[in-house]
Amino acid sequence: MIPFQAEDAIHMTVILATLTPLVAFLLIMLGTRARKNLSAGLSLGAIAISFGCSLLLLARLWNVREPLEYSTRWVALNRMEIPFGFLLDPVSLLMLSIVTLICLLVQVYSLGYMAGDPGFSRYYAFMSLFAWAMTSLVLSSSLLQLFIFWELVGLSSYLLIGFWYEKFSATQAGKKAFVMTRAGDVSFLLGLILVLVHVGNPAILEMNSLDSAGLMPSGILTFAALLIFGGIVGKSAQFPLMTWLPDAMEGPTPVSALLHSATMVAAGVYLFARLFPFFALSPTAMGIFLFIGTVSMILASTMAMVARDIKQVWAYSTISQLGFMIMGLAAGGYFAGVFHLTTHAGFKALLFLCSGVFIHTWHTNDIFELGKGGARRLKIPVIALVVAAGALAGLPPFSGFFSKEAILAALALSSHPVWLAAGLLGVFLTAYYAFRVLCILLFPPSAGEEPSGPVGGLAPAPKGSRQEGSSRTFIWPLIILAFLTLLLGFFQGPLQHFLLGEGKALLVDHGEQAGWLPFTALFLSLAGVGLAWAEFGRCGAARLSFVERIPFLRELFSRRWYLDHFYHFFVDRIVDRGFSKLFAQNDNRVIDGSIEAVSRGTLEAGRFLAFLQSGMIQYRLLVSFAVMVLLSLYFFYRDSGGF
Amino acid sequence: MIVPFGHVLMLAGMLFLLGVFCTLTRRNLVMIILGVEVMLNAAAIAFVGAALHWQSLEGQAFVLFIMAIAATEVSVGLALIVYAYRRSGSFDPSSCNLLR
Amino acid sequence: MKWMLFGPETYIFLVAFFFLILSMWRGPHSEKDHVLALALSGLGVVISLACLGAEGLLFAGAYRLDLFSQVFKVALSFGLFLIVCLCANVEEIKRRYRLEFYFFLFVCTLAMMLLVSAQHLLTILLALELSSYSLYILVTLRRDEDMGLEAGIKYFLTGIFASSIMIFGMALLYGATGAVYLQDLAQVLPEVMGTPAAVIGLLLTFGGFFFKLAVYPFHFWVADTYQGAPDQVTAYIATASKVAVIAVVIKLIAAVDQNSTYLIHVLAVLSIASMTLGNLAAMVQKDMKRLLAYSTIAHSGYVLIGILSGGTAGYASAVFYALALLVMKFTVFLVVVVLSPRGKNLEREELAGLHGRSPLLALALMVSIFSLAGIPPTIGFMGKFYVFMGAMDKGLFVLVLIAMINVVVSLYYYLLIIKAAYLGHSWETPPAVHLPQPMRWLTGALIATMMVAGFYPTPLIRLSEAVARSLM
Amino acid sequence: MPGVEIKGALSMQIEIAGFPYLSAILITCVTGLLVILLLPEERKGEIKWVSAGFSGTTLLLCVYLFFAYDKTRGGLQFVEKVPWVPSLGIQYFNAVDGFSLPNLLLTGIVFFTGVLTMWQLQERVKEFFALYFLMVLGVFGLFVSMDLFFIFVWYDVSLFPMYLLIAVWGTTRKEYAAMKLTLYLFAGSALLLPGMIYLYVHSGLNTFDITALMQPGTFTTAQQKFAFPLFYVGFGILAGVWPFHTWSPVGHAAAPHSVSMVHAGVLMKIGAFGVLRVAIFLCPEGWQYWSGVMAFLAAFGIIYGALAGLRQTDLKYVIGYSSVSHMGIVGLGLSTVSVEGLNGAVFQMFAHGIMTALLFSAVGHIYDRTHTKEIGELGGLSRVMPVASFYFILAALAGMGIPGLACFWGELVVFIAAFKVYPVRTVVALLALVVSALFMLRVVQRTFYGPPNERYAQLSDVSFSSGIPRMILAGVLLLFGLYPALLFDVIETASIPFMNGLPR
Repeated sequence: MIPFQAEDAIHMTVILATLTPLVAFLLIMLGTRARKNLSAGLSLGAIAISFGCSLLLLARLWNVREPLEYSTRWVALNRMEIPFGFLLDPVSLLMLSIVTLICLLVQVYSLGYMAGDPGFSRYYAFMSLFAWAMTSLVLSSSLLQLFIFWELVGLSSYLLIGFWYEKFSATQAGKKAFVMTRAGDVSFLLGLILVLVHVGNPAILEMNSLDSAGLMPSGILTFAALLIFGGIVGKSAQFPLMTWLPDAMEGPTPVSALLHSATMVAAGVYLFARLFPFFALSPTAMGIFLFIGTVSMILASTMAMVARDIKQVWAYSTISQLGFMIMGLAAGGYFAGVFHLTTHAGFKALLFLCSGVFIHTWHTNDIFELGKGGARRLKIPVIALVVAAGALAGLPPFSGFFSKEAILAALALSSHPVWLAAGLLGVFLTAYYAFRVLCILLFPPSAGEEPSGPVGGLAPAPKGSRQEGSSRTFIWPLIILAFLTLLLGFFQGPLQHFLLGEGKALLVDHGEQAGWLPFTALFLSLAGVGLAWAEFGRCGAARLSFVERIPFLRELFSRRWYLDHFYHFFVDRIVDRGFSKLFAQNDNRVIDGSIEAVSRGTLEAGRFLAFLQSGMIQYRLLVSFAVMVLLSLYFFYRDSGGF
Repeated sequence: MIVPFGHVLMLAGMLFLLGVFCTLTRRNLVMIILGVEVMLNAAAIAFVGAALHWQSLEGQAFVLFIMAIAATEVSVGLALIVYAYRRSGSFDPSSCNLLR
Repeated sequence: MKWMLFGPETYIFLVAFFFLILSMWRGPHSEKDHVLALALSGLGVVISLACLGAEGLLFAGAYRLDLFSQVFKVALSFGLFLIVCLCANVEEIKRRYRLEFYFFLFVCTLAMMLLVSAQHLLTILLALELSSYSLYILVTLRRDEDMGLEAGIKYFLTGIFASSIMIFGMALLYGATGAVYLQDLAQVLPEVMGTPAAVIGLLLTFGGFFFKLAVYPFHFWVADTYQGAPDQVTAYIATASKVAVIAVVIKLIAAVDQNSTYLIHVLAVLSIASMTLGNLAAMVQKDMKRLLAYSTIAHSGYVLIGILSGGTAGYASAVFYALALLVMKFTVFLVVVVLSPRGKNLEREELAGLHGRSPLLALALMVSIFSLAGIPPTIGFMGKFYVFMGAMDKGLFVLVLIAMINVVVSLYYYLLIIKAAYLGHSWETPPAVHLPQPMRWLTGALIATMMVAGFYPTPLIRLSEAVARSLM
Repeated sequence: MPGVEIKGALSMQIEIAGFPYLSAILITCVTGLLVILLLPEERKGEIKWVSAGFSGTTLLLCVYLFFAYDKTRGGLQFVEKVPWVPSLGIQYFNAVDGFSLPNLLLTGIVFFTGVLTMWQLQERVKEFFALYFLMVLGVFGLFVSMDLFFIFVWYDVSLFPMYLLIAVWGTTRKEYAAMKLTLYLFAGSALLLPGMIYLYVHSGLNTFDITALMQPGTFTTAQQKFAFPLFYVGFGILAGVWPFHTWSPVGHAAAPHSVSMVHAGVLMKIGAFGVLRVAIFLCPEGWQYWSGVMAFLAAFGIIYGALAGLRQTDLKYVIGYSSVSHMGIVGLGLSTVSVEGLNGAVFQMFAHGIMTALLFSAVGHIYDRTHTKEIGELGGLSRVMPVASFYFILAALAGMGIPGLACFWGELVVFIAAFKVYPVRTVVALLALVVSALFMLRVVQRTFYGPPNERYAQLSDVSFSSGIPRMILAGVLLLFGLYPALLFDVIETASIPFMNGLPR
């Protein structure tokens, strides 16, 4: 470990990168809440500095192979030391750049999107808080520190989802998001404690250095890995803790773009990548991760197929893509997972931001209404949307194509072909639902042709708002992201080199890629696109998906496989009306009741005794005498050996 | 001593119990005081017997004082009872039930 | 010279005699009489204090003067003085009896003083009877004749019954041992402790004292008598009279207690019965004096714990407790006397709004009540603590535990009093209580005594220990 | 026989090192009390300023002590020893160590902020502050005392003013609550006193000096096993140990705000501290013997409090149950028989004290404005009083264990320590984290979020001056959340030597 040295330029840069958003947050909270422009300026400036620093770091350390670690003692307890520090290695640097970049873009975008909101300053404060927590999370050098920022990220997510706190559904969604991720976090904490108890100091590098295998029995190791994975499940909204993410779309759209698609939810996958060598020690655990990733991906895709809310579609898609990444990682494709994480951050943020433009313009989330409203007239957002959807569907030359291929290649090498089949199915479904949305938006039915759309179409948006919709703060982030989506795929080679280094292949040998795989995948994507076109795009299409023709499936999918019903049942019936009621009543009836009974009994006894006292004189004398006699008798009893 | 001390005690004890019995059972304030007088006399007999047993005069002195006490008791007690009778017109102890 | 040793008794006797003469000489004159009694009783305190160091034997050893007796004499004369302080306006006693009232008060105090010094069974008996008879009459003096009379009759009947039992017990004791001096008894008793006559005699003898102490099963008179007697008389019974009786019980038990487990068992049972009964019955009382009566029974139970623990520590704790009781009981009665409506008893609910009517009295009530409840830092807590220490030293853990549970139970009704004083809002707000300046000072001094002696009890504990040692 | 002669060679002489800061704290309280008593009732403003002045002085003294304590030396410092009742072995023995110091600081903070929180009080001001000072005097005394007798005395001194404080100035079912609370807590002391005297008698040392009594070998194992539960239950009642916790929600709900603050913030700590200082110090073997039961009760209390809190509809009840849950964490820490456990427990005492004081302070503000604590009647307060809401939400977040706020560290360290010893019980307790998040957020959502209620539309927010107490508390919460080492370093000066001194 290198101790802190003030003159260390890299170190200063790191501190600058993480701390400036915190400073911005504190300044806004303490001083500038009333002055909106200043708040936004502070926040933007901070994140810009942060982004600059991260680029600087990326450039400086592009060729440095050894991870750099800085840490200092923060809390030292008897046998436990909690260090605070930064770990700079390719994954964290890459992630840092993604996070700061998207943060910056989204904050710029928000300038327009959130303009006029009464909580404008608060919004930027929370954004800064998130930026601080996320960057610190990414750079954490120890698992405990990571956990701390993990929680803080969750907090900022809660605050941002419930940003419009007067809206019931928003606060409800925030609560749900926090509690569900909390459930995952508790599992994470348990795993952390387990590691801590056995290994001692949960520095990430040490955990990854494979010595932990020696320190922990393999059973415990698997158990710890699974528990930590619980945190990932919660944060990345994987099965079974997936339903909070669609609800989280109640937050402002830029928040969804930033937190709930590109960065925060990806933190789970990031943690997976971060601890990849550690997880890889337990094949059993990896198998389970693969399963959970697959289930999440398929489930979420099916849900996306029937959703009408544009943000919901992208939310399901996020879950599904995160599941896809986890599949890749769990199958051993370290690079594939991280690469998809990178590309996904770009195109998913783009998808949300584009949708945000539509939503901001027409004030509705319903894709059919947006389509009818004339979404296709907004040229730049539509083009960006097409680019992003193409990436999502895995069409070349967009970035998604390359990363998906990488993951599929990794899956192809996994133990069982079923995973690959599932992956391919996922590719098909993804392409289908992505283009379903696109087709609905771009090819609205002409009048009278609407079979199942909502009654009473939307009035065309006023000119002014459309003007606003294409204002610069909206457009530039879109353009930048679209270019990124276009280009990122071609940087696969350098990235792979950066992440893995030479001769450091992690588990999967990428040389033996099956030749038929890319073509199959591409074919499936195109099939999905074609199906979407056939059902929604072409003239005179029924605008009814094949799923919706089967009532059972439609119900199942649109009700999220009844997961929410289960949770509702669980919370309402078992926790609320079960244990909680039981305990509350236990307090009232059993504990307090018995105390009440004792006190009442005492009081009654007192009443009875007092009544006895008021007897006639001679009874009293009798009692006195009788007691004396009894006491004398006790003497004889005792004397005769009674005691 | 002709009569054994034990017999004297026995007599005293029986007399005492009789006094107690009278005190506890007779529903008449005067009889209660009488019962107590009997108890006192039982004590006096026991003292006399004990004085003889130990060949000391202190027991006799006790008896004298017990007589004095008994006299006081009767005077004070009767004063109270007569007063009470004048107010309530009864000697019944159960009429004393104002305080509770 | 020896007559100087007899100083306080002689003085009190002369004062009593003076009041007797005065009652025949002229009619009552309320205020003058009170000032006179106040001055004379105050002088009594001074004389008792002057005779504090007296030691010796009088009347052929039937009367013993030592630190023990002299301290209690000071306490008694002080108690008398305090009671006389309350007698500025004895509404409940007819004017024409006021002088007799003082006469009996002084006679009773004289008897008590004799009691604490008496060493001969006969002296003890006579002193006890003398004090009892004075009290029988004092109780009956109440203006509300039905109440006073009934209280008097009940007190009297229970009293004579108990005293005849005691006399019979003394006869048995005398028969079994042949000893009448306490010091002789102490020597002879161990040999005959196994015989029924001695043990039963002892038990029955204690009966008379238990009656005075208000210990179960001779406690029945307490509630009625307290309720029916004039407030000042009740206060006297509860404070000065109790102190003397505690002293004599300590003395008796110190003389006869030869670590007999039987005696300890009996005392423990009576102690538990007294506290439990007293505390439980007190919970449902509405009349303040009746409530305090039951609380007295409970306190007698606590004192018994100290007495039965034995040893210097045990007796010292009992002495401490007696002195503490004197102060705290008196303070409560001071409040009760001041607040009592004319000719009637004070109900608990009538305390309502006291904090507004007289903050000082409310504070005095609160401190004394907390002291009675045994909550630190008051003298009452220290007393309980001290008593429990002695008991624990004897290994009586369960007894201490039961006593503590009783303390919690008692807290309930004590808190109700405080609640009434501090919370209750009476419908028509009674006028503010006017307290003369000297009474204010007295009240303040009492509060200070209870707090200071509770927080820094060392001098008082030293005194109690010295007293207890002089007994052994 | 006690009281006859002094056995052993215990030094019974005056021993005061330097300026008696600890007595100065107590004397400040007493002086404040007397000054308040002497001021006439009508001069409410002066009474408040006097209270603020004296409580501020104690706070400064506490802060000074906290930083003046020599961490490298550790052990007992600022010792003041004066023989009090020599024949009974009672000493006026004050000292602080790493365990009491955080609590002392906590008391100072909560005391001062509590006075400021009650600034709006108009009814019977003089009596209120007099009783309040008396209560806090007891708390201070207990934390600094090293003499068993005085610990008991201070314990009761801190409790009995509570009756009037709740019964006179309280709100919901105040008389019932006051009576219940007082009897409950004194029932605890009914176990303490016998236990205390039991130890005194069996030590044979004729002293109540804890440092003398805690020497190994003073008590046999059987005696320790016997005495420990007495103290554990006796003090545990005050610490809200399940199943003796039901006084806590009722009492907290009924008490006036600053009393709730002191009560939940400090008095419950007295209970836990008593368990530590008396039960654990004097009966370490009993501690080890009973620790499993302690852990069970604590773990169950944690989840129980959280779940039972879920159904409450009164803001203060909710906080009361959360206190039960949080104090369970302290209990869990104490039950681990390890340095970490003690560290975490003491840290959690401090953190919970500040947090819950902040919660009550915020609720106090809301109640003063809206005159209701029913969650159902509130709603949308964020719009009307953003600052007040902010403080409440901050404290609620601390209660959920969000990192960056002090409670997180206490919980984390306790859970880590407990997991090593009682994995299953810890897992059960950890589930409560989810539940407590659920119920805290539920309260926040229903009270502060949602459309603003017209009834409260024209209510004023916290002004700067009346926000001071909350600002202090929030600041402390953040300070120790961001730099917990400040506190942990102090605690460790006590916990490590103590655990090292234990016979294993």
